[in-house]
Amino acid sequence: MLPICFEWHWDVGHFVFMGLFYTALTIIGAGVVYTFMATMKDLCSGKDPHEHGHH
Amino acid sequence: MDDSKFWPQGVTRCKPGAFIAWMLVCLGLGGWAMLSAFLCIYKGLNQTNMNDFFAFGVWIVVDLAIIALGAGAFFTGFMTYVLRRDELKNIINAAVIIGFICYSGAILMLGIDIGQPARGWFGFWHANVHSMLTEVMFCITTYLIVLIVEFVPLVLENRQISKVPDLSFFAHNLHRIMIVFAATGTFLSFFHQGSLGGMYGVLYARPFAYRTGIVIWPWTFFLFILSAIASGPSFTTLIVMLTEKVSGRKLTSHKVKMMMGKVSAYLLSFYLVLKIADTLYWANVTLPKMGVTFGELYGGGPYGTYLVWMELGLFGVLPALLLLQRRVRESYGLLALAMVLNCCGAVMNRFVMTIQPLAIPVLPFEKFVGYLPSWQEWGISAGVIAYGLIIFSLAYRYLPIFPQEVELNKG
Amino acid sequence: MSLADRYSAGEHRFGMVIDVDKCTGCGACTVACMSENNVGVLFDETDKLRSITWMRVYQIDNGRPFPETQVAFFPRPCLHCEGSHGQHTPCVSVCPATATDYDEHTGIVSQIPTRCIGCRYCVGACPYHARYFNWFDTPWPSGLERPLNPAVAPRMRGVVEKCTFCYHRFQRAKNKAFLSGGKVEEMDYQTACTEACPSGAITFGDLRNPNHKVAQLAASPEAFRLLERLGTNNKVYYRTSREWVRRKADNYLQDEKTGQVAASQGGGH
Amino acid sequence: MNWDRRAFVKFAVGAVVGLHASPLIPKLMDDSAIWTQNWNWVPTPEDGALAFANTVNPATGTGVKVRMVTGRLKGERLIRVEGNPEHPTSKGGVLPADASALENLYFDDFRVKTPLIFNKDTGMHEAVSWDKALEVVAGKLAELYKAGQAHTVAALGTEAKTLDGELLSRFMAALGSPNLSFNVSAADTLALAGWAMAGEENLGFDLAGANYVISFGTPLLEGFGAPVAVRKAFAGWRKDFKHTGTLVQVEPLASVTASQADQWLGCKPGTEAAVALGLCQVLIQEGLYDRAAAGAVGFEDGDRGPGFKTLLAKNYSPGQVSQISGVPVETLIGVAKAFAKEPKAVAVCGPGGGGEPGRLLDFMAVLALNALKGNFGKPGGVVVRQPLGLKPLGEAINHAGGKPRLDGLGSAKRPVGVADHLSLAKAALSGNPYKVNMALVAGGNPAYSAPQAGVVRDFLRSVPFLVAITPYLDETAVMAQVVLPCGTFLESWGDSLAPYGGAVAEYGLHRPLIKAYEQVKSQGDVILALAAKLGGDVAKALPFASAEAALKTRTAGLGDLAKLAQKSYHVADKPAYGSVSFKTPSGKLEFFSMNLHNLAVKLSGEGGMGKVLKSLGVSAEGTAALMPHYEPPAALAAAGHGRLLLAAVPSLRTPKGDQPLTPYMLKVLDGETLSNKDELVVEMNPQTAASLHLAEHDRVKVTSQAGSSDAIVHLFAGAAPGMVFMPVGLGRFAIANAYTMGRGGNYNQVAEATADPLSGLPVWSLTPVAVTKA
Repeated sequence: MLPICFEWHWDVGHFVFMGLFYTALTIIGAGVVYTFMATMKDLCSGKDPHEHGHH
Repeated sequence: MDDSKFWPQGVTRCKPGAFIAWMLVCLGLGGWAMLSAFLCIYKGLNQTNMNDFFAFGVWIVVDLAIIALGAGAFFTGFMTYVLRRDELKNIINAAVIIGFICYSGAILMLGIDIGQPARGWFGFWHANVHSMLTEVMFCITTYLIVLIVEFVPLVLENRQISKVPDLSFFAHNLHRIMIVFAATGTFLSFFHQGSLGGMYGVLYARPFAYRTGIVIWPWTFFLFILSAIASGPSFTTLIVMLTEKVSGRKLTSHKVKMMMGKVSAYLLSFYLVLKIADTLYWANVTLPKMGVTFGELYGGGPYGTYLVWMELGLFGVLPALLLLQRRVRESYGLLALAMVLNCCGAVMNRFVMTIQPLAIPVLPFEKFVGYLPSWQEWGISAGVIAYGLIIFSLAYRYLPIFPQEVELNKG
Repeated sequence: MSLADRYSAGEHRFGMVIDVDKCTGCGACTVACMSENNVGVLFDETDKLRSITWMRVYQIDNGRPFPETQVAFFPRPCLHCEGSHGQHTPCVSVCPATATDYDEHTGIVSQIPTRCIGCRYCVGACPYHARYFNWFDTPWPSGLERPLNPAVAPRMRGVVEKCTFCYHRFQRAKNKAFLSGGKVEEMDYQTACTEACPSGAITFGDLRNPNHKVAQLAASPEAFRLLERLGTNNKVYYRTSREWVRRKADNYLQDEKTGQVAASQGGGH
Repeated sequence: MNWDRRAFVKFAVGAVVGLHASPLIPKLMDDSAIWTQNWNWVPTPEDGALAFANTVNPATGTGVKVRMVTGRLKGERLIRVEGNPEHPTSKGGVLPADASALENLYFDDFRVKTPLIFNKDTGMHEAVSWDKALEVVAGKLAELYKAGQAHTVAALGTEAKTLDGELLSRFMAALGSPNLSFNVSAADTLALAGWAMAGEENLGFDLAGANYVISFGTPLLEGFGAPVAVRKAFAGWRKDFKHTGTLVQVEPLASVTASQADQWLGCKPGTEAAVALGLCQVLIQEGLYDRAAAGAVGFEDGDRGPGFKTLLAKNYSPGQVSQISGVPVETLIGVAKAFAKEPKAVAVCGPGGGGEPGRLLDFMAVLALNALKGNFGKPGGVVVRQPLGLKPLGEAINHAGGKPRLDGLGSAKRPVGVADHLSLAKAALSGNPYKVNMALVAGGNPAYSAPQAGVVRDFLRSVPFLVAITPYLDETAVMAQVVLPCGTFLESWGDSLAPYGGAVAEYGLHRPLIKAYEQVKSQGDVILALAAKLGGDVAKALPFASAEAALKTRTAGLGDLAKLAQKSYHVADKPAYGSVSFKTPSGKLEFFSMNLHNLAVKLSGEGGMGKVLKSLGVSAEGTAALMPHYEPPAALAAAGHGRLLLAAVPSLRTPKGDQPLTPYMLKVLDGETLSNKDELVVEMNPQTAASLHLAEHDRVKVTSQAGSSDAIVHLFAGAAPGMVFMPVGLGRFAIANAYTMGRGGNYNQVAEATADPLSGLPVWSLTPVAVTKA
């Protein structure tokens, strides 16, 4: 999974596979982090949590 | 005991007593599963009837089947958020929960299915990127994270939980960027559905499973994606219909169901064209090169050619023809029937691709052997279904997953 | 195609030639293998679907009536397939945890039981049933643990194991060669089954080395491999002068002639 | 700082980030990776310095190398038995029995670890000291001796001519009992056949030198002589994919030998000798025989009556033989011509599938075929093995002459042959002329492995005082009042002689390589200790401090014992080729056996010879009676009418006779031998099965007059019609262990032994049985 594992090769397979995997993880992670930040901001701004209504 | 203050706003649910009784039934199944799981982990997989011929058994069939049927989550999400089909918002929540159940259930099962559960993470740490199974493991796990992220705001929308401002904001913010997760999920899911098919297609020393293909992807890669997205929406709709029948309440408009049916119809038809073409090519070109005939592969023991007629005819062409007709989709009953057939087709395909390649010996001097799962295997399989029932029942009771419910049940 | 060209580049390509016309099915190879590699015995060994036999001797017969009946034996170790392009072994390519690997130097398909997660995908991928899953904890009743070979670790339950061409013997031979400053000679590295066979039916060595007997025998027109048509491109050759035995070694369509069909494109993607 | 919600969130986020930055997670993962490898019930073999030692496995005749490792904690242990590439006849090959010998050594459940005495009250064996055990046994012997009942002590050994056999013989002779029996084998029959026709008891077949071999019903590749040596010869005929030797097999089953043979003559059961005689007739009628054979006694007609040539022409024309055996005439003629054409061709006789000694007249027929081929003393022919030059163990003291033998050996009832367990058991059970008061079983397991094991077991059970000297708590030992533990070949001194059929003089020696159990002794040492305890003439007859000392005396002609033991074998370089000087009364080869004739005359006087021969089971009359001829086996007459003929399936996957079935050997049995955990599988021709309304996997009971066994049916087209084939070596019920106990049935329990015409040896290769659905 990491280049420190001995079965790691710097080849196309690993670039594509791990590249896509880490990209996906990054997107998900960034999304979650963004949500956290936005929540913090909303909390600080003192908005009414229920004004958005439901979906 | 009154739990009505936890119910979604403006709806009614069955009496707590009835609900508890229902939960006990599910937990009973769960107990069977727990005992089976304990035996399989404590005593080892000798508790199953799998063996070195049937390295995969009913568990993998169930795994593959529920992952295929759970594909409703990603494809509905894709249509809702990426293709912006807003009417599907009325069913997307149910689709997400079913997807979550299917994927988490499958991972739980796999945890018991592998001989060394404590080493499960080796597949990540020491990943062999050339293995389709590695891709499946990575994608399923990552997609499960996506599903959790999609599921969390639903939980947070519970009437009581949403009173907490932090959580409410959090849920709202997650919803806002749901398209990001839906798109990522679509990508991940698309690939692992394919990789599950690829798992069999790449077995070039197993004539029954092997398929030619394009670049590194055998045709089963694409066929599995198609059959999953063809049956997934049907399955989601069926679960909603089932919930409607059990609860006696209308949950989504029939238009939503018809739309899901239409999606299934087109995808299933497309799938069948390709699947039939693939089968013909495989039987007439791929197999003879290996010295094997189609008749030999479908000639052994209980695995006769009737399986082909069932998989492609009864559970394939028939539901496709039914679903393609507007009249059928308009009828609640016929739509349900066609969708059941469609889902059976997906399950059957996964069964045929898992069990039969292993049952048919490749060495000419080996004999055909049979396999019937042990009660422990059935127990775990039943447990996953019980797990799904519990999660979905709880979700239905306490979470506002059907936006149309209040309106449809007025008066 | 010449023998050496069948395989990818690499220092050695270890392989075997088994003369089916010499094998008398006594099982000495199997027992020698078990004692060399610490393969245990389960309490019910008639269940061949769960019994672990790295070197299994298959009995076949020609199905003819008395007195034209004949039996023959196919001793079957792991065949150490390579696939049509380098290292595309059916099992190695599917293992998610890299618990089995194709050694580029020797052509040996290794198995690391302590790495194996027990998913059994490789078991399903192998058409020869050469891979075995430990369904049980192998019992070593009182006393039977004493003759265990220290060169090979006994396996735990829940992992897959298989023949390794006695790879530890290669390592030992390499160490010996290193210390003495020489090379690993043909007779320095022989598998336990090869040594044990009282009929001398098994020849083992480097298929890439034309001086090795195995390379000479494998080049014979009477030599063939099991399920050659699937394109597993393995390194265990068999030999017989009997047509019916050879026909049992592969799948044929009715009108096809035994042994005259090319390998399919299998494994070619 | 205020511990409000925001602080908590900050703390939680900080903690998560912090944890991920710390080495905790990788450390835990690493630990779990290591933990998954720590299964404390998976043993870890201790490593150490490697060493090798040579020895010879007396049960198989294989020269082996034992690999041992010296660990620091667990000490020295043997880890493998491998072939010894330097051994001249076995050349590095091994059998399953060799490769799994360490299981016999080390499996605690198999072994007798201390002397045991049976306690009547508890019904169990109890461990006692050697002193105590020897005292009890010697006390009982002394008691019988003093009461003049020494002859009522019987001893059952394994092989007469080994060191252990010699020691036992001397012991019994000095004690004063003639009742001593051994395992019988084809070597006994071949010795008799050789004595009758060539005056030579030490014959062998030069298989390695031959390039055309006809095997008459012998399991040539499944347990003939030293099986490894035979297969090394076979390998020579198939060297490097080149076909340099032809093998022809005559027998009624598509066995391994039949299948690997270049030609299989699937004959009717028990008719192999007729085929041999048919080939003789073809050689003569085609003029293809060795003219020197014409000078042999009894070839041409003479004063006594018609000669061999006439009898062949009269009774064994290809047509007649084809009628008897079912082998087509053209096949007979073709094989005979090929046999004649090949310069190095030999016909071999040998044991039957179940290890029985074979029929004397059959062996004589095969020797006659070799004689007509003229291959005596020639490369690739029948050779006389060099004498080994073993020294006797001193002057014999014989007090056994006074009383008649129970089995009647040497009397008119049984003039030739050797003593066997079954005859002893039958006579002893009848109590005529006297009963057995004590029996000593040394090294073997006759209650399981003797022919008609049921009778032998009944006998041993009926003996008031039974002593077993054995490494294993086997079927015999469990019945014994006293069990004395002796070692396997890996832990004791002993020797083995040239295997059956071998072409060269061969001697194997084994010595203690390890002390696996403190109290275990060499079998020879046990006998010597018993003799010392008894004192008197018995001690005088066995004046050795140890088995090693006795071996030193015995092998004085073979050089230094220590060196010989290191090497572990003495094998002549090559067979003794050259013209054979026949030691018959005529000094010539004899088709009409003068040795047999003189014996018959001695017993009866010229007139009554016919009657004597009839009583010995010979139905042929006139000169033919003492010539090689075909006597249909007694079982054939009893077969038919719904009864099948039972025969054994020989296999090297099960051990021979007295050895336990090891877990490894059990493991290599396939579904055609043992099935459904513990069910014996018998093979039948599909037509035969159909006529009995039996289908694949039907459960049946195979019943003979001797006993019965449950089995399941496997249909096999290669089985001769009218027969049922049963594996040997299974059905162990004594050694309590989780692997082999109660698996399958015992062939020896079902097979019925009859006395072979002339030799009187028990033969049990064909038994009429009823096969009924269970």
